[in-house]
Amino acid sequence: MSDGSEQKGLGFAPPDADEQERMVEAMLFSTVEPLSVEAMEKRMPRGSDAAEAVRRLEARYAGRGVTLIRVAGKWAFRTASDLGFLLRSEETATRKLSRAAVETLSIIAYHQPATRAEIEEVRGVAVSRGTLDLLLDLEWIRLGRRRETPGRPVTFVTTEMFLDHFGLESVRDLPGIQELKAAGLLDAQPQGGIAVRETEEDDDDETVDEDQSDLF
Amino acid sequence: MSDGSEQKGLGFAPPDADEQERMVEAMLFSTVEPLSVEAMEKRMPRGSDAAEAVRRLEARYAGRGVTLIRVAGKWAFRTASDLGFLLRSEETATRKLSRAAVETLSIIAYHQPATRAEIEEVRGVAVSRGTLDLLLDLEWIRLGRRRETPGRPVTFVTTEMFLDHFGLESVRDLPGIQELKAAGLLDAQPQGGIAVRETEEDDDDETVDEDQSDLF
Amino acid sequence: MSEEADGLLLDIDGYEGPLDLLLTLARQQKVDLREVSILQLADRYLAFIDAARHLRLEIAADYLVTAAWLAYLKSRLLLPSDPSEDDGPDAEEMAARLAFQLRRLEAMRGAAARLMARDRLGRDVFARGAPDPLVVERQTEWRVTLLDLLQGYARSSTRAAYTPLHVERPKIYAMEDALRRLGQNLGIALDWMQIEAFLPPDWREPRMVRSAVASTFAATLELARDGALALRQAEPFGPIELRRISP
Repeated sequence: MSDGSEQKGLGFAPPDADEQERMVEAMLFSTVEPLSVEAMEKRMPRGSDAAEAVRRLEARYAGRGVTLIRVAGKWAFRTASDLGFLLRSEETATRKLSRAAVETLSIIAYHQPATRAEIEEVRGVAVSRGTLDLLLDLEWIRLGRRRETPGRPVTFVTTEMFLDHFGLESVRDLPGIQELKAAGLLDAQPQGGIAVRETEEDDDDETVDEDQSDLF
Repeated sequence: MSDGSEQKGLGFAPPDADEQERMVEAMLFSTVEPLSVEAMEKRMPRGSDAAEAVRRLEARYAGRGVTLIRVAGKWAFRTASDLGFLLRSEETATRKLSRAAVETLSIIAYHQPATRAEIEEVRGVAVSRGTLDLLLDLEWIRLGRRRETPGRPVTFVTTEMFLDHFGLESVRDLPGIQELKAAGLLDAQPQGGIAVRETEEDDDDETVDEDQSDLF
Repeated sequence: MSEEADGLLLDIDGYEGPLDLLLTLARQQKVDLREVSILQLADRYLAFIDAARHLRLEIAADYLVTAAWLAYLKSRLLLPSDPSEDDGPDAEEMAARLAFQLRRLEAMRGAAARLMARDRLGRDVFARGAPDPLVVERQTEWRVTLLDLLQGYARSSTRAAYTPLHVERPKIYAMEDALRRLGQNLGIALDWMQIEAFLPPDWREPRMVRSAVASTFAATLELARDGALALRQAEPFGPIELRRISP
C-alpha cells in the first residue's frame, strides 16, 4: 500500500483492507492450485497489498474448520487436520473370494506348511502374487518356516484368524479326504492320494518380519 | 440438540456449538456439490445440530468474499458474485447457448414438467433433438415422469445442477415466476392457435441411440 | 420491397418460426401486446410472406400454413358471425388465442433473458477450486464359508486326476483323393495292372496303407460303374487288377 497515495492522486484508490481481504479470500477459495501473493496481486486492483490481505485472512481463519496454509511459498485453504474424519466415510461391501483364492487357501490349509510350488502343483496353474497377497492381507495365512531344500523356499501356513473365521478348533478339524468323498465333494480319487499332513503349529514365525517383497 | 441431554446421559456429549460450526464449515468447504443438513448431520458426532451450525456459519460469512448460499434446499459455499471479475479467466468463458436452447430451457423451467409438444406449442416451432440433447448433456434438465395422457409422453424437468448454476434456491425463485403465474401465462391453454407442424428434421440421427429416440 | 415489410429484413432464416415472425411484427405496432390488432397483424404477416415470395425466397411450409390460417382468420373476423351456422371455433376466440400465444412467447423470452443474466456458476460465482475429495473407506468383508473351502480343495485336488483326453484322428485317405489320383494315372493302365500300383506312394504306415487301399478300391468301383475301367479278381482274396476302357 506504499503507493496508495500515488494511486489516489490518479483518482484510482485501491479498495480498502476489508475489500482486499475479500478478494484474496475469493481467489484462494476458487483456485485449483495454491496461489502466490504476486499472482493474486496481479489480478487485484492497482495499489492493492495482497501480502497484507493474506496476513489478515490467515488470522481470520486461524482455528476455524478451514485454515490458510503456506505450500511452497504459495497459499491455499485446507481442511483443518483434526476434522479429516468428517471427509471420510466407511462402506462395508461383502465380496466373494475368488475361486483361485479359495483353492489356494484350501491347499495351504490341507498341506501346510506349503510352498508356492506345491500349491501350483496341486492346482495345476500358477498362483498369482495377488492371490497370496490378499490372503496374507486378510491374515488368514502367514509365512512359515523356510523349507530346507534347495532354494530354501518360504512356506505358507494358516493363522489363528483363519481358524476363527471358519470356526475351526485346529486344522486337524478339517475333514479328511475320505470324508470329503463321502460328502460327495470329491468325485474321483486324486492321483497319488493326498493325506492331510500333520502340521507343526508351533513353527515359529521367524521369517515373518523379513521384507516380503522379495519372497514371491 | 434436543436430545443433547440424553446423549450426555450416555456419556457422549456432542461437540459444542463452535466446534459444530467448524465441522460444517470444513464439510461445506471441501465439496463442490451442495450438501443437505441431513447429510452433514449424518457425518457429525451424535447429538449434533447441523441446521443450527449452518445458521451460525451463514451469519459469519455474510458479506465475505465467500458466502454460504442455499441451492435446492442444500447449502454450498460460493464466491461473492461481485468478485467474479477477479476470478474469471479465459478458460472459464461459458459456452454461449443458442436462442433455441435458452428458450427451451426457460420453458421447461417455468412450465415444468413440460412435454416436448408443450415446449413446441409455446415457441411455435419444432424443438430439435439436438437442443434437448444439449440440455440433457449439461445436466440442466432431466426426464421427468411420463404424462398420463394418450401416448404417455415423457416430460422434462430441471435439475439441481440447473438451480446451482443459476444460483436458485428452488424453481419457485425463478425470476418473475409469480407475475407470469398471476398473468395466467403459465397456464395450459386449449388448442386452437398456431399449431406446430410435425417436423422430421432429425430423422437422420434417429438410429444413434434407439432407446432414446422414442422418448422425444 | 413492399412498404408493409417496414424495413424488416426479408430473411426468413432470421426467425424461429411463424410465431417468432408474428411477434416481431406485433412489436412493431408499438402497443401493449394486450391491445395488438390481430387483423392488422394478419395483414402485415401476409404482406411479408407476399414480399418474400416475390423475391423468390424459399419459404418453409409452416410459414405458408400460418399464412393460410391467418387469411382464413382474417376473413372470419371481417365477416359478421352467423349464429345459425356453426363452423369451427369462433373467430374472436381464435384471435384471442393467437394474442395469448404472442404474449406468452414474449413473456418466456423475457424470463429467459432474466434467467441468463443471473450470476452464473463458473462465470460470476465460483465453487471451491480444489475440493477435498470425500475419502470413502471401503471395508471389504470377504464371504467364504467352510463349505467353499472344502469344495475349493476338492476341486483343485481332483482336477489333476482328469487330464483332458485328446483323441487323435487317424489319417484317412479320402475317397476324393483316390478318385483324383486314379483319374490322373488311369492312362498308364492300358493293360491289366494291380490296384496297388495306384496307391499314394507316401502312405506307408500299415494303418495308412489300409485306408489308402480301401479308398482306392472304392474309387475303382465308382469308375467301373461309370464305365471308365474294368476290374477283375481271379480268385477269392487274389490280387485285384484293373484296366482302362478306351472310350
